[in-house]
Amino acid sequence: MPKENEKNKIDKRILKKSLYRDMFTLQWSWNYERMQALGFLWAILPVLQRIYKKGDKLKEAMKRHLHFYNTNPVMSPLILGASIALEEDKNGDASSSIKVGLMGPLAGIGDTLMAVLYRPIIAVIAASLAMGGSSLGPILIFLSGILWMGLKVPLFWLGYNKSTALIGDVIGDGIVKKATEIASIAGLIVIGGFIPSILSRVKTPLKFVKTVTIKGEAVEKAVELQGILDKLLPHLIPIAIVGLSYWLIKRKLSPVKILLVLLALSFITNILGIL
Amino acid sequence: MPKENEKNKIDKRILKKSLYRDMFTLQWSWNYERMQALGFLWAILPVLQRIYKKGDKLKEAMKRHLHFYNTNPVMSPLILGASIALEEDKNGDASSSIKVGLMGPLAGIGDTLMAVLYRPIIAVIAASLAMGGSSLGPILIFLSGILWMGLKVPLFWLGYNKSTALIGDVIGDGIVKKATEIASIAGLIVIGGFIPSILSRVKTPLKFVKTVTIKGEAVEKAVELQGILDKLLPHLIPIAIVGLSYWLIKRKLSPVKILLVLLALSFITNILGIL
Amino acid sequence: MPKENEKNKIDKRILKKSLYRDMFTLQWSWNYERMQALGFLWAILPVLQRIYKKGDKLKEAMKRHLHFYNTNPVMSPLILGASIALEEDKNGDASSSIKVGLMGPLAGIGDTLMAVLYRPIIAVIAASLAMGGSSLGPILIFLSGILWMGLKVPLFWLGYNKSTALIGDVIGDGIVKKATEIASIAGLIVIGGFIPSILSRVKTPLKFVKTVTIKGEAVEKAVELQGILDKLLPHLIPIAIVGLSYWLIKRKLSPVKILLVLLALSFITNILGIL
Amino acid sequence: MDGYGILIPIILGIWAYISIIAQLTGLWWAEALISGAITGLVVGDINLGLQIGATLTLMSLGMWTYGGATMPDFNTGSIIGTAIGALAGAQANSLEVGLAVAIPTSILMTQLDVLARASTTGFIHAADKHVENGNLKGVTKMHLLGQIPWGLSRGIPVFLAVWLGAAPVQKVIDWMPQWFMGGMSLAGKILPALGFALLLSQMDMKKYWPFLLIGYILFGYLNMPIMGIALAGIAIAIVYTNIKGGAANA
Amino acid sequence: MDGYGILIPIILGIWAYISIIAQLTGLWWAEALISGAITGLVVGDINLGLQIGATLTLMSLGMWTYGGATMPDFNTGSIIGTAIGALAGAQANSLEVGLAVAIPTSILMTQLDVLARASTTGFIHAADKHVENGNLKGVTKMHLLGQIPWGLSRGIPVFLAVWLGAAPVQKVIDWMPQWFMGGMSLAGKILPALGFALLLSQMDMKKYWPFLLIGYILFGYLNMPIMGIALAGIAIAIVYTNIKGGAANA
Amino acid sequence: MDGYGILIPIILGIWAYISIIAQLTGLWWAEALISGAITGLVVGDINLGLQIGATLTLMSLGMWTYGGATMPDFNTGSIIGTAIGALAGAQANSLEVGLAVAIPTSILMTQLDVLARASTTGFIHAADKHVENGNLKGVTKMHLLGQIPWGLSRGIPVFLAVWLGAAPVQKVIDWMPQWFMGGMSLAGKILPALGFALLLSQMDMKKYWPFLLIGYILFGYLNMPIMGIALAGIAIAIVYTNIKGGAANA
Ligand SMILES: OC[C@H]1O[C@H](O)[C@@H](O)[C@@H](O)[C@@H]1O
Ligand SMILES: OC[C@H]1O[C@H](O)[C@@H](O)[C@@H](O)[C@@H]1O
Ligand SMILES: OC[C@H]1O[C@H](O)[C@@H](O)[C@@H](O)[C@@H]1O
Repeated sequence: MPKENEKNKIDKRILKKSLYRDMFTLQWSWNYERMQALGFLWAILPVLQRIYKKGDKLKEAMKRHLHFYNTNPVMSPLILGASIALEEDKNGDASSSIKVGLMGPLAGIGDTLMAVLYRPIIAVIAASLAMGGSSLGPILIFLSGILWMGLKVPLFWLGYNKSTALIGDVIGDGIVKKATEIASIAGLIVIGGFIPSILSRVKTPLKFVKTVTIKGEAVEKAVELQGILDKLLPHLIPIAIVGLSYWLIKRKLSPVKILLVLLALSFITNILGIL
Repeated sequence: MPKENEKNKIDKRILKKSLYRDMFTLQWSWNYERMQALGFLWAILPVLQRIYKKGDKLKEAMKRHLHFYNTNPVMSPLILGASIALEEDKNGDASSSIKVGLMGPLAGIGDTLMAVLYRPIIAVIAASLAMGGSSLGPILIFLSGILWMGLKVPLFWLGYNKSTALIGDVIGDGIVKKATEIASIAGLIVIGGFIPSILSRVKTPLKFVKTVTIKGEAVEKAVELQGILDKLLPHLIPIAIVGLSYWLIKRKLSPVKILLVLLALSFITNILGIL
Repeated sequence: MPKENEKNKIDKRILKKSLYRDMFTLQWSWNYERMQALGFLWAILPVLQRIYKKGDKLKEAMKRHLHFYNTNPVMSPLILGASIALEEDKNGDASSSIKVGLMGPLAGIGDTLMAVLYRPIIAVIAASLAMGGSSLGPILIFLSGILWMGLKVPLFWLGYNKSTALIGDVIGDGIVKKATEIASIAGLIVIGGFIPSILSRVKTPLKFVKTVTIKGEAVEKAVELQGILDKLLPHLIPIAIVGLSYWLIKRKLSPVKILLVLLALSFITNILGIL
Repeated sequence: MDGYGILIPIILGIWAYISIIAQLTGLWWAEALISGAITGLVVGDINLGLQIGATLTLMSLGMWTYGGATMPDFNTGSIIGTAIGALAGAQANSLEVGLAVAIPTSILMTQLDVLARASTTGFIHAADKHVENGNLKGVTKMHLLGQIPWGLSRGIPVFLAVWLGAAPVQKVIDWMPQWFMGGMSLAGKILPALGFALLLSQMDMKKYWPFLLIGYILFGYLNMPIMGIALAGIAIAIVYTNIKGGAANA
Repeated sequence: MDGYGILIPIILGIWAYISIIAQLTGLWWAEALISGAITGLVVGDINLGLQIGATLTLMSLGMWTYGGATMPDFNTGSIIGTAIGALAGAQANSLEVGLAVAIPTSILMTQLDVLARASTTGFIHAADKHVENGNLKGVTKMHLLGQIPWGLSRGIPVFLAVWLGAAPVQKVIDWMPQWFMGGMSLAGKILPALGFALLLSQMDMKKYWPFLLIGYILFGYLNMPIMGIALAGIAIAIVYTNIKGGAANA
Repeated sequence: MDGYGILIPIILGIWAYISIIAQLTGLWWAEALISGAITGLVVGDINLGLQIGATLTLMSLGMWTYGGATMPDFNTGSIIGTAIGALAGAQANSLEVGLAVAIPTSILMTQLDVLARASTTGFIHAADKHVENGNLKGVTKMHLLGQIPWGLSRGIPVFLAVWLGAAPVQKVIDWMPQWFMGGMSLAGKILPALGFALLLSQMDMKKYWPFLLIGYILFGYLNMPIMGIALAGIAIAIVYTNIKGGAANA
């Protein structure tokens, strides 16, 4: 599908500059308030300059890209690529909405792929090599990180090219929508299994000691609360804690404050012997 | 959504009368033929009197509400509320169809929630308290019953208000349809798991003793039929019995007759040692 | 739904002839290239002769039915019946497409029903009878085969009648499409479970012996590769082999050549001790 | 002690009557544990009532009158068992005696339950006539009187058994042949099937039967507990209707 | 006994021919158990035939010529094994001898099966020509003659092996190197893969591949037996088409 | 040996600074195993670094800063632990000493991580202003300087701990009350919850929550490994969108 309006077409040098900025510095200015927002803006900045030159248009575009942004770093170039392609077409709104639509699902998918599938396999092998005294251990893990990081490059071009291909179409619709939907569903299913799996060590040690008397005999029986909870709903405590945090976020509490709440919770329940 | 025709609006006193009748007497005249039909009619009677005054209209409405009706008692006020709201609008047909649509699914859901999730947890705790000699046992179970019963009140208002909200809309469509669908699907999935779970004690003790002769040695081997059946289809016998009963219902056999069939089956298979 | 044009209606004698040909000889000329194609053509030949008499029309119809065809033999009459009904209506294209649409799914379903559900049950009983010295064993398996074979007759009429019923409708659409869809989905789910189940004996015996040295102690630890693979993806090796074969088919390699590839693979991996 | 006077049988009979009606109401008064405790209080051995009641309550886990099915009447069994067991008090094996009476009684009561459920049909037919005649009072009366067979089917046997006392009750139970008790006990396990069939017949099975199958697979093949199945049911139902709704609106 | 005359080899060769054709028909005649029994009957040691046949039948559970794949030919193995084993009759270890012959034979026969399946291609090419010429008789002939390679690929080896007798057969088997037998046996396990791939290539994988994945998950991760997977397949397929159909009609 | 000079603390402090920035980049440099090996190299006991690093790496399996959550800082722990452990070299229990320092240090570092993540907020507010003024240089500067708090929050403690040496570090750790260490350790397990909540808040939960439930059921009730859940997620997502898309186009 040939682009009607080729004048915005950005040359590859600028694209690569954008990619490398995202690739190497995305999280340097990470903060609780808007997380990777500034990193993303700095990455896309060369593109915005090329397209909007300067003045209010540029300012507006920059503001747009300073909104909250957070995803798995390896997945970020995919979003950046798509976002750039839409900016090229002066379709700033689509550019924003694809960021918002994809960042959540891809965070879930990317984090899971890395933290539960890829890294543990490497880490177990590397650690057992190292324990055997071999320096191959740290080298293996080092190289695996580079390999993982290397994924950013093809993902960037994938995002850029696929998104470009749809621009003739109704933007934001069709494939973009479908991709977001697939990513959201698969992402949520994975996170749904992931939360109880990662947090499964959060358990209560509480026991009830009950004295049962049948025909004069007094027998002491210890009932573990965790066992009862597990029957009610497996992994109830982790779910409750995530639920609480989610609810606090929806009530517009800042992450730092929620963090303090969780810290307080940890200390109190630990002292009381509840968790 | 304001009601166009407010003249039918029934005052709260009558609504409450209806609720309390359902709440406390729904099943007093329970019978195999139409189960809770008469109980429902008596509950909604004050409303019908208020709307149709007397004469043929009232008679017709009463007949409509004497049709077969059966659901979990705690869920009934939900249906009653919705039904009343539709009668208020003189939409007798919708009032009937919501009864028929919801009573089945809500029976399944209500029975399961109570009999498998809520009551067993209470009952086990209460029984173990009682076995330890504490009178808290029966008191706990008593209070839990009241709590469960108390659900009827909010459920009634939920049914009444939600249903009212849709009356401006196409009745019987939209949300009502969706709610029935969700309830039907969730209800059937639960019942599907529930049937084999509750009836899993119905097993055959039959064994085949086979004399295997290999190279002159005669070895006796007992093969349990239940093991073979389980491989074929788990819980085959319970499913077959429920299937038989269902088929007899569809053949318009009355519940009492089916009950006699099942009794006969129990005695015969027990004497023959089949079950 | 009465047929508008009854003149093509084929008398039962010819239909039966077709059925018996399919029933008893379908696979006599089985070959790697087009599998049961010639068998199917010979089965439907009497019908084609009756409809197209002779000349180019007949020739064309015959060619159409010499295309690749392969399904589970017991399921074949179902397809044949449907195919005949569509030919009766001179709708040769629909006749072809129903063959192509149903043969795959029904192969999967029929093979599974027989090879994993029906036959094993019979075979285990028969074998244990035979091991006990009873000639009932082979007789049981013999009769079970006839019973299975007997399914072909009702399946033929099912296919013929159901298909006829839809002819008034848009052919190839509606129910036919739905049936193909159901068969495809159920078939693929079954095959998806079936592949790893049947091929689960293909495993690697490779072990890594690792010398772990902690605080001077040298401990030998054997790690089984199969265990690692299972954690990565259960049944990875069988899936890879099926995947390879599938890919070769898509690359238009003939089955005989793929077979040679698999043979070579077997010998090499066996000699190297990999599988 | 060999028997009670007339007062205790009457009190327990009335409690049996009341408790089944309250159960119909939706309260949990016909619970073996509650009735056991109350009977124990009345006959002066509350601990015995707690033990028998708790045992029977545990036997009833998961049981319910699904779709109007009959289940063993552990409530009546608990009352009679506790009362008869207490008579054996002196010999200190009151619990064994009590349970030996309570369990068969619970099973035998299924017969009277069936009778009560069937006999109430009269009231609804009468109500039909009153509706035809526009006689609202009559309708009301038929409904409120409907409870009588229910109440009597429990009250009378309790009264009689407690009044007659240990020996005759035991005699009745001993007199039952083995095959009869076995059959009754099996019937107790099988009867919920009818209830489930009735429930299913109230649903649009033609449209939704695959979901029944899904529930069965989750339990039968994956051994998922009911709580998990319920959650799965909710998730699947919502996804299903969302797709249908979304598609229809698209 | 050291060998059979000419009659028994011929009879068994014919049975081998017939049974494979009947198997193609869809009857289950090429079953190790059936052929074992018949061979046993012919050579006068039916019990031996039953034992060998039963053993091989149990080895074949779940095996099938999926999509036209080759599997070990337990039928031929059973005939030859029983016949050779019976020759050892006097020494009373006929079962061991029989199985020692039957199993490698079953595996070796895969080669002839492949040959037969490949050689029949000639018939379909000839049929193409006859169709072009409108020669219906020719078409019929090509189809009916198609069975000959199938039949001969079983009949001849059976005839030869039984006719030559124990010593030469054993020699052939002994002569096979270990790596060859191992490779053949592995091939027997791997070959169904081709059949599955052929089956898959007949389906609309582009549209429906996620369902293949679902089936795999049910078996690979949830260990569901095939029966459960089949039921799940039905439920899912119906729900899927209902939604699509319903939505399309909405 | 009782302490290091000034050089080694500086080198390790710089490595701590660099490694966390590389980690932010997406490289895996802040890995306990890598930092342990490097520290070992620097202080002359590489095997100790490998042992401590490997132990900590195994403790971190599955941990990640999901959604920006804080996790125990095993990297810093590994550096300090190895350096302090090596000081005990002579007494040959360097591994025990090293781990006894490394683990509490990893947990305590969560506090500094939170501090660093919070303090960087200043940079983004400054960037807002620069954007308003069209000052692109300023934006760039704010972004690139953003790393400083990150780096210092690791570099300084490492420098200090290694410079001060074994005794003071041990004193600090011993001085922490039991309830404090316990609470910190529990916090380390609980904090990922915040990350997950943040992730969820980025998704369209109103529309898709049933899928979260499905994932939960697969893990909580069916014990499916994450790999299986991921495959199921893909299959379900594709089927879902196919139906919706198909239906919408129909
Ligand atoms: O199953 C629905 C419903 O059926 C009958 O009406 C009674 O047995 C109720 O207790 C039950 O809840
Ligand atoms: O798999 C479908 C089908 O393929 C081939 O035609 C043969 O192997 C049949 O036995 C089989 O049923
Ligand atoms: O969870 C998504 C994302 O959140 C934060 O930005 C960081 O913790 C990343 O490491 C992580 O991948």
